[in-house]
Amino acid sequence: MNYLMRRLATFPLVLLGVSIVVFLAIRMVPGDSITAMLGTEAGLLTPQQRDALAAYFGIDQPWFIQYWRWLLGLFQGNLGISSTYGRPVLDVILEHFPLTLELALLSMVIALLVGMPAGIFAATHNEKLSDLGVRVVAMIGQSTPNFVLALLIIYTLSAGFGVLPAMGEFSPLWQDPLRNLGQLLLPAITLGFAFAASVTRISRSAMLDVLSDDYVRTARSKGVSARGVIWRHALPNALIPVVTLSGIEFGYLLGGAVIVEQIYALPGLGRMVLDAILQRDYALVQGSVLFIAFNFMIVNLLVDLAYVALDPRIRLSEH
Amino acid sequence: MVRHIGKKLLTGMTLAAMVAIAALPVQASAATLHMAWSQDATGLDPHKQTAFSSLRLLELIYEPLVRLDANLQITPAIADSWQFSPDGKELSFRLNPKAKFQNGAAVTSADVKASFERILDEKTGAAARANFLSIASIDTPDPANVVFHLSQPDVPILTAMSDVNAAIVPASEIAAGSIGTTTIGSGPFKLEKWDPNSKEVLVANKDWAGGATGVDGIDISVLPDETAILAAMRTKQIDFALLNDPLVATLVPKEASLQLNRVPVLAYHVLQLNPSRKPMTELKVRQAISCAIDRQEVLDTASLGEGKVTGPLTIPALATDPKQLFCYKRDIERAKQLMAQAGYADGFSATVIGATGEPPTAAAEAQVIQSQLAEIGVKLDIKMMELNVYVDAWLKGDFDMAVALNGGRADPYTMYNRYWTKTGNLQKVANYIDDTLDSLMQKGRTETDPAARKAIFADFEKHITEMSPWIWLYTSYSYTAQQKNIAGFEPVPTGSLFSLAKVTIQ
Amino acid sequence: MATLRAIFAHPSGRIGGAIVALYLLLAVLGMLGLTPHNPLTQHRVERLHAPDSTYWMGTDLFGRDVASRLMTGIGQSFIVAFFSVAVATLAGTVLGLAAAWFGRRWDGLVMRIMDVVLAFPAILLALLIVAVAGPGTSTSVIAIAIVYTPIFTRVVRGPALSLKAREFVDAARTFGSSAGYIVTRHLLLNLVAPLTVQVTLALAWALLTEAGLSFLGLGTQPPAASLGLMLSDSRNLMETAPWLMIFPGVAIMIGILGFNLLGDALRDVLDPKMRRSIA
Amino acid sequence: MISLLSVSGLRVGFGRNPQANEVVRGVSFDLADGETLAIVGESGSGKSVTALSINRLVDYGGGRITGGSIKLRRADGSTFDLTAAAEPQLTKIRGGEIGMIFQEPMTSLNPVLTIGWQIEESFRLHRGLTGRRATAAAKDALDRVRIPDAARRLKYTPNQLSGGMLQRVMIAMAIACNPRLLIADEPTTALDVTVQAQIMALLAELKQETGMSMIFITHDIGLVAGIADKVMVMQGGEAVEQGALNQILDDPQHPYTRHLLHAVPHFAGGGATRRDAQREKQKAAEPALKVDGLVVRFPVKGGFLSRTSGAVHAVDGVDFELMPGETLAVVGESGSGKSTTARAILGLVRSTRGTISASARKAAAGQSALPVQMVFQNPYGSLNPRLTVENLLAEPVIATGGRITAETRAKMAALLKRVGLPENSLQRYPHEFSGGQRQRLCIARALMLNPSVIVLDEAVSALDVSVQARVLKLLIELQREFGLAYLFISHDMAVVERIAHRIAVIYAGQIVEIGDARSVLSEPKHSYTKQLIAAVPTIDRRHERFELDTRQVPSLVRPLGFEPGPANWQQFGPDHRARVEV
Repeated sequence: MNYLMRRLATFPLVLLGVSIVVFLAIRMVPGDSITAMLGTEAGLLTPQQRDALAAYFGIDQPWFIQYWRWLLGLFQGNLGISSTYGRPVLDVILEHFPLTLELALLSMVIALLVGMPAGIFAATHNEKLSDLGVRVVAMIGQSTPNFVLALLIIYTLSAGFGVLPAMGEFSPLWQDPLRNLGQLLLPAITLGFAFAASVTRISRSAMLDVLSDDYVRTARSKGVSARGVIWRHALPNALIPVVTLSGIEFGYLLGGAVIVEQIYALPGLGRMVLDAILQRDYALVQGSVLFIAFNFMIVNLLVDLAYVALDPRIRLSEH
Repeated sequence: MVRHIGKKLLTGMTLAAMVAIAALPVQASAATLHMAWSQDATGLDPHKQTAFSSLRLLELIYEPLVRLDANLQITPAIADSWQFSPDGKELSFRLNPKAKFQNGAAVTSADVKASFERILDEKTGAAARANFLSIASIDTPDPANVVFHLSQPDVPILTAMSDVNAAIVPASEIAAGSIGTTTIGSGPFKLEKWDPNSKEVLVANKDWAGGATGVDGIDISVLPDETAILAAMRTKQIDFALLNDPLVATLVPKEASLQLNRVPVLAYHVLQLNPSRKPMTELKVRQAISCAIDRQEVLDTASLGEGKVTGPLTIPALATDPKQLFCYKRDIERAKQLMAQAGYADGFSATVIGATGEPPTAAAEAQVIQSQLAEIGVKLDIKMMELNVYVDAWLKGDFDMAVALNGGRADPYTMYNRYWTKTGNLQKVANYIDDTLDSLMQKGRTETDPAARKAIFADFEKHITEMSPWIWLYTSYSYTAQQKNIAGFEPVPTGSLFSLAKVTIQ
Repeated sequence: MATLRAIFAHPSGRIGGAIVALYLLLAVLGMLGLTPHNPLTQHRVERLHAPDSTYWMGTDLFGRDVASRLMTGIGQSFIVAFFSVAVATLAGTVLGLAAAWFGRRWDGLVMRIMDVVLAFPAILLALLIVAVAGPGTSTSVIAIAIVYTPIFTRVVRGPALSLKAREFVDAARTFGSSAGYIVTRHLLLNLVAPLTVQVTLALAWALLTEAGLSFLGLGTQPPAASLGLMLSDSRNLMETAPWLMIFPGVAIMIGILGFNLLGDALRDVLDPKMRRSIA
Repeated sequence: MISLLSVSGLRVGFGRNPQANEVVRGVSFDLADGETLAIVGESGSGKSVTALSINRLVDYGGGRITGGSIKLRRADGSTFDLTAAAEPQLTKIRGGEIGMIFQEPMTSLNPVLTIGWQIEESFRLHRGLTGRRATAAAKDALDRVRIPDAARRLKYTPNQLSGGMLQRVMIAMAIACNPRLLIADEPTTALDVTVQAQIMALLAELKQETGMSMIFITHDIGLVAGIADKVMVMQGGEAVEQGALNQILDDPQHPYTRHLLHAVPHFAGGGATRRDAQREKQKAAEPALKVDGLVVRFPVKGGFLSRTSGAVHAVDGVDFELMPGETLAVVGESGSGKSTTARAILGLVRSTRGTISASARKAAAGQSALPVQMVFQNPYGSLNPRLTVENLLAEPVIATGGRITAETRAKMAALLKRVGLPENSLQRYPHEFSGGQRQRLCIARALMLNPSVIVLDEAVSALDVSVQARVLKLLIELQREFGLAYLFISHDMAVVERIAHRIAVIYAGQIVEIGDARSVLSEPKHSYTKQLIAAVPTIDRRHERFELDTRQVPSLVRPLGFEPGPANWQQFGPDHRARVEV
C-alpha cells in the first residue's frame, strides 16, 4: 500500500517531464498548424492573415505561456481542443482508445495462448529436435518486420483467396462483436506473431531456469508427476519473466501500433497520434502522448502488483 | 502426439472460421457508394482548406458560383449566367433561383456578398484571398443578382471563382461563426458524419438544384495504405477509390472486375532551382541542368510512364508543344558546354529536398535526377522530409533545389502570378523574376481576347523555360479506380470528384 | 579466447556466428565496392528486371542491381544498428552505473528521466527526433539510441546494484579503494558478460527498428540502400516485382536470426546462472 | 526376507558419457527396518548423489545409473529394483515409500505456494485425500513436527517462516504419508546450531514414533553420533569404510575416517583451546583494537509517509579490547549482530555511536597501511571473478596510493608462497582455484597492507571440514609469524575452540559473556552460552536426547528512542565475566 502510494507519487513528476519534452519537441519541429492546413498555399497569407490564424490555433504566444495555459487547463481536466477534430482532446482520445486497448489485449491473448504452451513444450523437450523447431519458428517470428507480415497477409488473402476482413469503417465491439473481431483478428495476429515469439522464448528459458530449482526437486521427491511438476510447481514460478515481458509489450501496444494500424486502416491511437503530429494538432499530440505515458506507467504498476500476487517473497517496499 | 496434432488442427480450423466470418462481404444498401482514399480531409472550412482531399470532399458539399467542366470550360453552378462589362471592370451574376442551402434557405446575393467579404477579410485567413484582391466592391441589386466591381480588368477572376475555395456559404453561418464546424452548403451531398482520418458519411441532398443524385449516399473510408485499398477493391468492399501512387494504380487494370480512370491533371512535377543560391544564380548553370535532364526518363522511371512531359502551361488549350521549348530534348554535350562556360566545368554539389510520399514519386524523381545530373558533374544530396517540414523549408526558400508537385489552375495567371510577378506572394520561393516575365503576366491578366491571351502565354512559356529558374518535368494522371458496375463517373483535370453526383450503381 | 571457443562449440553460436560473419563479409565487400554491379548505377532499359544470370536478384524501379544494393544495404543497416547500440550501451552503462553507485537521489533522478523516455511512445520519439534533426543515418542512429538507452540503463543498474552488495566490493571498500576503481574494476568488468548478451539482442532489435523507421520514411536517405528502405520501397511493387520484397525481407530475417542465435549462445556461455551445475 | 533397502555395486555417472564421468563408483550397503544409516563425506564424495539415486531424482540432475542395483522391499513384501523402475512407478514410491528432506529449507519449498497446499499435495497424491480432509491431515502433519499454531501456519507462504520452521515443514511433508524410508540430505547444515539441535531431536523422536528407517547424509561426523546406528564414510565416490556407529567412531580402520575424526575440529568442551595466550605477557601493551560502546541501528520505516517508526538495534553497546597476537572469537547465531559488529569496525556500515580505535603497526617501508583488514565468509563472493590474482593482490596497494613495483610483486609472490599457493598463481583467475585456495588468496590479500588486525567473518564456515582444519592451521601460523590480532567471527563452536584465545558470546546485539576461551567453553555462565554449548554435537554424546524448544529469536526492533539499561556484569574469574540475567 505504502509502495503503491510512493509509486503513484512519482507519476506526476514523470508525466510533467513527458509533457515538457513533447511540448518542446513538437514545437521544435519545423512547420506549424497553419502550414499543415494550407500547405504551400500558406505562403499566400498576408501577415495579418497569418496572425489571425495563429490566434485561431492558439499558437500566437511564446511557448512557455502556451505551456502554462495548457497546464492550467490540465488541472481542470481540460486537455484542450483538437484542431483537426474540433472537439475536446480527451473525447477524441477516448474514442480511439477502445480499439487500441482491444487490439493490444487480443494480441496479448494470442501471444500468451500460443507462446506459453510452445515455450513450456520446448523447455520440457530441451535440446531435442522439437525444441529446436519451436525455437527456430520463434526466432523467425521475432525477426519478421510486422509491416512485411501485414502486407503478406493482406496480399495472400485478397489476391489468393479473395477474402479480406472488412476494411474501412470500423465497428466497435459493443455494436457488432463479430464484425469487430473479424476486423481485429488479422491485425492482432500480425502483432501477436512477434509477441508470441518473445513469449515462447522467455517462457522456455524461465521454465528451464525454474525446473532446476530446489523446490522442483522437492516436488519430485514427493512423487509429483512430470505434468504436476510443470503445471503446479514450475509454472507459477516461471510466470514472472513472462508477466514482465507481456507487461512491457502490452504497454508499448497501448501506445498504438502505428504501422499495423496504418496498413489495416484501423482508427487506433497510434495512427491518431501520427496524424496529429503530421497535422500539427498540438493539443492532440500533447494530450495523447501524456495519455499513452500514463497508461504505460499504469501497466508497469500493474505488472509490479502482479509480481506481488505471483510471488509472496517480493516485498515492494524496496524496489 | 496424436492429441497434439488434433489440438493444432482444431486451432487452425477455428482460426480459418474466424477469418471467414470476418471476410463476409459487407451487404450494404445498393444505393450507397463505398469509396476509399488514403489521405483524409484536414478540415471543413471551404475557404481555408487547400489539401487535395479536403477540396474533393468539400466540392461535394459546397458550390461555388461557377464550375469547370472536363474541358476546363466554365459552366453554371450557383450562378445561372454571368457577364463581364465591356471594360472588364464589372462582373455580374444571376443566381439559380432553385439554389438552396442544406438548411432549406435559398441562396441569395447577400450570401454571395458575405462569402466574398469573408474571403477578403484578412482575419479569416482564406486561402484564395490573393485571387480576389481586384474586387473593389460588391453590389446586391436584388436577391437573385450580384455585381462585382473590380479595380482593374481581371479576366482570371472568373476561373478563380470556380474553385471551392470561393464557395458560397450562408451569411447566417458566417455571422454565427460556425463555418468549419457545421457544414451547410448547397451541393449535392450533405455531410452526416466525419471521423477525421477514419471516415466520412455523405447523404444525398434531395433539394439540390442540380437535380437528383445517382446514389443515396457515399461512405468514404480512409485506408492509408494504397495496397490495402486495392486489396479491399478486389474483395468488393470498396466501389470507388482515389489513388495517388502510379505503382498501385497500374495494378488496377489487371483485375477483371475493376476499371481505372485516369485523366491528365493540371498539377505539374517540377524541379525547382533556387536562383538566389550559387551557382544556380548563373543562367548557364540553370540551363545546363535543364539540358542534362531527360524528362521522359524521369517520368518513365518514377511514374512508370504514367503521364506526359510538360512545359509550364498544363492547361491543354494553352499549352505549347514541349518539343519547341528550351532543351526539352536531352543534350548532355550542350549541358557540359554551358557548365564550362559558367565556370563550373568540374560541376558542383547541391542538396535537393523532397517531401516523403507527397507526391509518392518524389523520392524516385529525386533519384533519377540525381543520377542524370551526375553526368555533368553535379553531385546531388537527397533530403526527404516530412511534408510539413518540407513546406516550412520551401516557404522560406531554404533549399538549393526541390522536387515538387505544384497545383495547377485552369487559368495561367491564377496559376503563376504568385511566383512569376514582381509582387507575387511566393516570389521569395521562386527567387527569380525579370521584366519580361512580369509584363507578360500583367498583359495576360487584362487581355480578354482568347487568341491574344494564348500568344502572350506562349511567349511567357518560351521565356521562362529558357531562363530555367525551374525545370518543369511532367504532368501525371489523377487516378480513380472503380468496380465496373459503377457508371457515370467523369474524371476532370482539376481532379474534382463532382461527377460523383451523377454516378449510379448498376 | 575460451569464450570464443565455447561459442563455436555451441550449436546456435556456430550458426549465428556464421551468419553474422557472412553478413559482415558482405557488408565489407559492399563498402569496398566489390559488388557484382555498381549499386547506384541505374540501368535504364532494365528496370524491374526479374532475377537472372546477370542480375542475380533482379533490378529495382531504377534498373539498379538488387544484389549489389543488398550488399551495401546490409552494410548501411549494420552501421545504423552498430552505432545506435553502441551509443545506447555507452549512455546506458554510464547512467546505470551512476544510478546504482550514487543511489538515493541520483538513482531516483536518473531512473525518473529514463521513465520519461520509456513512457514516451518509441515510434513517436523517433518521429520527433527525426523531424527536429532532419532525416539521415546519424539521426536514425540517435533516435534508435535514445529509445534504447533506458533499456540499457535498466540492464546495467539492476546487476550493478547487486554487484555493489557483493563481498568483493565490500572487500575493496575495506582497502579504501576509490569509487572510480570499484566502479570500473568491480562493477563494469563484471557487467561485460550480461552487456554483451544484451548488445547482441539489441542489435537484432535495432535492425528491425531501422526497417520500421524506413517504412515511415524516416531512415536512410535515397539513393543509399538499407534493408529497411529496400523493403519499404518494395511495398507498392510487391505484386509487380516480388523479388524486391523477398530478397531484402529474407536478408533482414536471416540477419536478425543470426544476432538472436549468437545472443542466445552468448547467454548460455557467459551467463553463470544458466551454467550452474545441477549435481 | 531381505532388509528394507539393499544397494549393491551402485555406479552413477553424469553427462553425455556417464561411464567416463562416474561420481559414484560401486557403493553397496543394506538398511534394515527402523535403522539409521549415516553417510559421511566431504563435497564431491558422492554422498548426495548416492542418496538421490535411491529415489532416482538423480535422473533429473543429468545423472545416469550405470551399474548396480537398488532393491527396495515394498510394503507388500515384494522386492523391487529401483534402477529399472519406470517413471510412473517411481512417482508412487517417491513420497509414498521414500521421503526426502534437503539441505536448504529456504529454497526447497515452493515460494509461491502456501505450506498447507504443499503438504496437502502429498496427501492428495498418495492418500487420495481432498478438500477438508486433506487440510485436516496437513494440520496433523504440522502438529506432528511440533509446529505451534499449525492451523494458522498452513496459510503461510515459505517466506513467512524461519529456516528452522521451514525444515520442520519439509520434514512434515516428507513423512506425511508415512514412508518407510526417510532420506535426509544434510538437513541441518544451513541452520544455526541451536536450531540444528532441535531438528536432530525432532528427527530422532519421529523415528521412534514411526519406526521408519533413515539415511542421514552429512559432512559432520560429530553430528552422526547423536542419531546413527550405522555409518558409511565416503570419499571420491567410494565407500571407504562402513560399520556400526561405535565401531566407526571408536575404532576407525581407514585413514580417511581417522582423518575425519581426529584432524578436523570437533568440539571438545574447552579441552582443545590454544595454550599460547598473549594477554598475560603484555599487560601494559596498547590494544591492537579497542571497541567502546559500539551501537549500530537501522531505521525502520513504515506507516503513512514512510516515517521512521523504530530502529533495529543490530548492535547495542558492544565493547572489547583486542591485544596484539590475540584471537578474540565472537560467537553467536544468525541475527545476533556479530557480523554487523565486524562490518562496523571496517566502516562498511555506519555506526550509530561508539568509538573504534586501532593502533597501526609500524608500516613497512614505503607503504602506508590500514591497520584493520578483513576476510569474508564466502570465498566465491569476495574475489572479483574477472580479475587475475595479480590484480586482486594489487588492489589494496593501489587503493592506498601505492604503485606496483618489483618490490610489491616480490611481496605478492612471497605471500602466495606463504599461504601455500602455487608460484604460477599470479596470472590465474579465481575460478581456477578451489574454495580453500581462494580463502588463502583472501588471506594473502588482507596481508598485503601489513595490518595489525584481521577481522575474519565466518572465514572458514563455507569450507569443507578437512580444508577448514588446514586453513585454521595456516591462520595460527600467520598469527605467530606476524603478530596479528584476529577478530574471529563464527557460529561454529568447534572451530572457535581451535583458534580463540578469548571468546565473546553475542546475543541480540549485546555481549552476554566474554572471557578466556577455555573458561567460557568449559564453564559457561550465561544461560544463552549454556544453551549454545549444549547444542553443539560432539562425538562423545551418542544417542543423546535433545529437548525440544520452540522459543523464537527475540525481535531486535525497538521503538524510537529506546535505550537498553546499563549492563551489570558479574566476574567469574581473572578473565571471565557474564551479564547478570534478570
